[in-house]
Amino acid sequence: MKLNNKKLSMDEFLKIRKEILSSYITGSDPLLDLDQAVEYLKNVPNHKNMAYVLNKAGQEGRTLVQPRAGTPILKEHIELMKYLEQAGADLLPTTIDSYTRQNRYKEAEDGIKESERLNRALLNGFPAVNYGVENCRKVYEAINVPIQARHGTPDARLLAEIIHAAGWTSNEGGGISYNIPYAKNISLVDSIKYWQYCDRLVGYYQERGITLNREPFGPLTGTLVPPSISHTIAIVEAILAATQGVKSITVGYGQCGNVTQDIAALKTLKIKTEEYLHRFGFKDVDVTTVFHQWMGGFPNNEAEAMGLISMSATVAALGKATKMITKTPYESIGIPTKEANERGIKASKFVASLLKDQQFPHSEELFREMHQIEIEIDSLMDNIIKAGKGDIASGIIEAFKSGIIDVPFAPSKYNLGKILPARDNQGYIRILEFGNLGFNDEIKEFHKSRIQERVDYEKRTFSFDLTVDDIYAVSMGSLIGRKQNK
Amino acid sequence: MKLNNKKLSMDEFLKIRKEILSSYITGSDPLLDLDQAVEYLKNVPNHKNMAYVLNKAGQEGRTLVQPRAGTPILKEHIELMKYLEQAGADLLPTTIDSYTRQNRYKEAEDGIKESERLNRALLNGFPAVNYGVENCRKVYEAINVPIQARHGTPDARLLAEIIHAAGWTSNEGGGISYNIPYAKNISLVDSIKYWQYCDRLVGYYQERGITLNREPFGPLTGTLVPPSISHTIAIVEAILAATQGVKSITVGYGQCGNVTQDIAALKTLKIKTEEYLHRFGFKDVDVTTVFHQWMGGFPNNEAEAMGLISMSATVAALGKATKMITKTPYESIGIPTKEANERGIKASKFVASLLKDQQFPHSEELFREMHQIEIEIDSLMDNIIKAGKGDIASGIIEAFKSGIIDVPFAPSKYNLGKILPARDNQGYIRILEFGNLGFNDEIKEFHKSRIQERVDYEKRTFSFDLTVDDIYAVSMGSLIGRKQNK
Amino acid sequence: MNTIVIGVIGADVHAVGNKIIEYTLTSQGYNVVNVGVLATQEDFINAAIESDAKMILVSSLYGHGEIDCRGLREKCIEAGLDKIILYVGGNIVVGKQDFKEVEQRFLAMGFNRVFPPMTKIESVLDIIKKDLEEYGKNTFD
Amino acid sequence: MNTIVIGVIGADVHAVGNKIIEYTLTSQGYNVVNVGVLATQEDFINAAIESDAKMILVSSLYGHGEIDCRGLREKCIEAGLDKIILYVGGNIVVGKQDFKEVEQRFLAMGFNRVFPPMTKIESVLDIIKKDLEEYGKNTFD
Ligand code: B12
Ligand code: B12
Repeated sequence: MKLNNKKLSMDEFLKIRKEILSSYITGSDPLLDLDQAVEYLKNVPNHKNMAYVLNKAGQEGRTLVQPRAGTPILKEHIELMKYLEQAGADLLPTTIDSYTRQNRYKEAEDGIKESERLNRALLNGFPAVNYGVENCRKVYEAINVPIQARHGTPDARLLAEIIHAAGWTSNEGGGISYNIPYAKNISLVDSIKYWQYCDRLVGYYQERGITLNREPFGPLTGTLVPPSISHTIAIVEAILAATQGVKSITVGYGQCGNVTQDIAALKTLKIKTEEYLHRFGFKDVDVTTVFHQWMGGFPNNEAEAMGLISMSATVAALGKATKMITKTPYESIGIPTKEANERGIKASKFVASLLKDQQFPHSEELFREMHQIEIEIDSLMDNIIKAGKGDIASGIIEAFKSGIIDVPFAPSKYNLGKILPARDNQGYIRILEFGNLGFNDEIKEFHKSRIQERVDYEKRTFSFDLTVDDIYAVSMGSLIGRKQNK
Repeated sequence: MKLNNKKLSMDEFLKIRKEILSSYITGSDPLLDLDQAVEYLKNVPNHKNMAYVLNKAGQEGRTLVQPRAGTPILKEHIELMKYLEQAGADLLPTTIDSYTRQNRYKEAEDGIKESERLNRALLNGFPAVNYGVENCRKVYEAINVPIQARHGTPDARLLAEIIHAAGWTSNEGGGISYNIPYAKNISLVDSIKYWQYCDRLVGYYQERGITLNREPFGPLTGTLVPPSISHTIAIVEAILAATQGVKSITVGYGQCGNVTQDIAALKTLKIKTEEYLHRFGFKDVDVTTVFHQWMGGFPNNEAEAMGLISMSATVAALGKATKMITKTPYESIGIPTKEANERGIKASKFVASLLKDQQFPHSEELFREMHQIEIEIDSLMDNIIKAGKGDIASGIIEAFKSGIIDVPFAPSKYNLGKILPARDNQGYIRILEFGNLGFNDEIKEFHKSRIQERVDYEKRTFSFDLTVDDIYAVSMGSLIGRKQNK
Repeated sequence: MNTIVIGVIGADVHAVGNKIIEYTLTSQGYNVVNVGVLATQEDFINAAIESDAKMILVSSLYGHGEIDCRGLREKCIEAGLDKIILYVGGNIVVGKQDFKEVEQRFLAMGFNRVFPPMTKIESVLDIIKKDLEEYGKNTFD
Repeated sequence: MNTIVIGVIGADVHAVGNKIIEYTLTSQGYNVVNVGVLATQEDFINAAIESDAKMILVSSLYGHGEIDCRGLREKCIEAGLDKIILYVGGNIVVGKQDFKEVEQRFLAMGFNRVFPPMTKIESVLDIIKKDLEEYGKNTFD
């Protein structure tokens, strides 16, 4: 079946649904009956509904705080969630383990058992599919803020069914953003279809008066991704979602480290997403933003990590992100303890609260960078739309195939993997090698000249070395991987 | 003897010196012989000379990191200094205990003994006068970066003699900034005279080719001090110091919390200090700046404190302060352990290093605030100069007496204590009650209207309540003490 | 109207909390006599005698509290203030110490109540009221 | 030219370190065979057999390393790779655990060297060189 950007009919939806629910034992739970699920979701109060809470924060110009967390043993996961709520999390996550993300429910089951036996976590998250609706509801019921599934699952259809029916009012991901950085062999056509289904499920509930939130995963590989590339993917996923009836979308972005570029990115993310949604005919979608604290390699020292976290929070707050995803002082080591997670939350929330009445002032430099990001997005979007002959779904497939859009360091073979990013002399992320990226010559010239400035300054050559040095730089305390730093 | 701003003659200087050295036993140390001291200081290498290191950082646009620390037992103090250097401090302090600050050397002596007996610190700093030159040299020799005395001593003449002769290349303080916030009954005429002496001592060394650094204490009471007031005092102290022959001056400022106001303050601090030094005929003074991380009440939670510290560091770095004084996660509790101090250093240094190639962009809002601070300084300086009939020393005395210049919350009876600060609706520090402050009507109108905006927004009244709420606010996680927060 | 003497003991100049305590207790209707910062034990005692105070509220922020407060209770008794209620609060010792221990040390010195860092004056108004109501039930010697 | 097989084991997609390891070892003159992310034990073993490799350098970042690595040594032996040197590194277990213990667990599984988080590939080049020089001195069974 060819892929295109059309709303799944009710028949198609229900037909796929049947298959999905029978793909694993927890899919046969009667609680997955749609009428029952609607009934349950109708009782979710506003303060536990992600769409409502984010929309309100967006209107008030506040920046909410959400950690990442998930652990395999149910009882402990519930404790963890309560603890993080207590610590000040405005929104809760549940990070799903990596076997579930690859639909390897059998291995996840083993992981649960082993973890219980050894009484230590052998899975890196909460295997929600294995636990099923009833147990997921226990998590939802134990807490007083909205909860969201956060994962990296190309085929999250069963997961989406289970978590929404359990009262989890948001699902992170998308056919592109949960494939390209998270898979190697899964075709983009497939993953986009899978996510059309996830979005359609949200649309189904929307038709019954229940607004659930969807959040494309902004940071992608978290490694030197230029804002225009991740923004373009977020915009495409927002359009795909809106097409299936989603009305509350949170577009995301991972901190790049140059403060002005980050704030320009946050502002253009909202502006351009709304602009393209309007262009595609979606005028009643609530768009909010999420800022991911530094997504690349972290420093090892815990105080330094706290410095980085709080500096990220400063940028998120001044840039008026609707929410930020917090990191922890253990980031470079491993999954954090709940206490370490708490420290990331508390520091971030303190900064956000302190800066709530302030904004990053408008400046020429900011406008220049916003303009730059905007023309890059337009260039990419034009090429994508052209490639799909007007259909954004087939357009993005073609664009990935030919490298019109290309994500640095992505593991997927459906990503061309030809572009190389590097920082310029002020630490802005620019592009060194374009591959077939859908940038016009003027934009390419701009990028080249900015990197040239740095190369001249450091008296070194244009090469992959720049990229490697920049990848290591932050974990070693610099933003730019200067030659003399070695 | 009447006070005026004139360089002490060599005779006067040596006459006072004799008295000073005989005021306490450690003053009679032969190492205090000026020729010997000059010889010793000549051997201080550049990398251990505060003036050199700051000047270099200033030229490179880097922001150095300096903690506060001092403990009464010599051996432990040396360990502490080495530890903090190891932790990454670019510059070292030695915080002097409060008895020494009040010249109560007998009580300091008891404090040393008691501390040694109980093996825990009963003094809040290092009693350098009691220890004398030889021991202070041990501290200097144990480390590889510049070291500075930091205190709060109205009469620091003996202290200055001892620390400089021991190779400590900088002394914090000033006749105003180490009196008004640090004393109750000591006359300003006296303390300015005492500090003319301290400056003259530095001038003496300067004449022999040794550049030492002097640093007026910028934050004053650390509590809602409007930038123009602390800047004006810093400028006056810079002029007083330059008059005695000081050539390396670091003017300081305590973070107020509104990012734009802080950056505007940092920029105008350097600009206006240089401008007035030039006007007064001092064209060869190196002016650098120091940013004090939040000087008011801190949050109790350590992660929140780390958030505040790192947010402060972000502002210092983007504002291109030459150095920043770091706080620690124990700030609200008590003198930090060395490990807690290390955490403040590491987080701050990480942020400074990450942002070293970036600046806060120029913007209208920034320029507007810079302009505001500048006209306020000019208004205050005009009035001070007028009050002194051209002599800045007698001018500042008159200005304090009449309240032309007035420091909020200062304990000194030589400060009128009539002004009340409060935040406006964006968190800028403004003035609610002017007393006799030397502001023209236009400036007063501006302040009132900005606070009015907040008062209207919060539907409350113009009163001391605003100030009280703002004092508590940061320690409770807000910048502005909003009415509804209670 | 009950009188309370407040002040900051020793070589301590932390004036902000002191001004807020004065403001807060005054608005609660107490007669507040503020000996200010850099106050000696004698300053507190003389003010208490002159104003017939029932309570002395000592602040110490800068860390030397332990040295500065020793003997205050004894001097009060000598001066005939045998019923006076003594409070101490602020950051009364150097550094972060186990508060239980610190409390014991100050109770042993004769203070009636000892408060940990960050105890806002607003949060102890009830206790002050209650203790003043019970003033006189105990004499200290 | 010595051949080293590298890859990221299990359901793990962390690709960045893997690309850097490939780049670094290649510029050191090794013949690098990269089985990429999401690699199974069989992927590593087949690549090692085909390329006649002397070393397998397993990365695991996402935390499931302990489950994913079990049995690798045994399978190598079964496949006739009885001399192959096995390294593992990255963030090989879930969370912050005592590294000494973690190392023991992986040594017991038959790895020759186990590296803690944040060990940059650049910092182990000497060890790799030395171990390759001594290749063949040990057989594992
Ligand atoms: C970027 C990143 C991502 C990106 C990866 C993009 C991509 N496809 O590559 C994204 C966002 C997709 C991601 C996803 C996930 N991640 Co991740 N991720 C990171 C992060 C921040 C940086 C990794 C990185 O690229 N570093 C830079 C490279 C150059 O360094 P490196 O990978 O460490 O490799 C070097 C060394 O380790 C060493 N090395 C590596 N292997 C070996 C082997 C040997 C023998 C030797 C000697 C040396 C060696 O050499 C390499 C080059 O110098 C780390 C935390 C950190 N380090 O700060 C977390 C981290 C690895 N991720 C983690 C987790 C849990 C996940 C997720 C499960 C959850 C989530 N956050 O969504 C998913 C897992 C998906 C999956 N199935 O694998 C955890 C692992 C926890 C644990 N082990 O306890 C970490 C540690 C973060 C944390 N503290 O929670 N992640
Ligand atoms: C502002 C400040 C200063 C200003 C003070 C200006 C002035 N003249 O007032 C300046 C910069 C001058 C200063 C100087 C010094 N300070 Co100071 N300062 C602070 C700071 C940051 C805030 C204090 C404050 O104003 N808080 C706001 C007010 C409203 O709160 P408060 O003072 O705590 O008072 C409230 C409560 O404590 C309580 N309370 C107070 N007393 C009592 C008594 C009773 C009975 C009760 C029930 C309640 C109560 O009610 C008050 C109102 O709600 C604190 C740390 C902190 N708290 O974050 C350090 C702090 C108090 N300072 C400290 C030190 C060491 C010094 C110096 C020695 C060194 C230095 N930094 O230069 C000098 C000492 C000078 C001297 N001789 O006293 C230490 C004390 C350490 C310790 N005890 O172990 C602290 C804790 C910082 C630290 N962690 O090192 N400081």
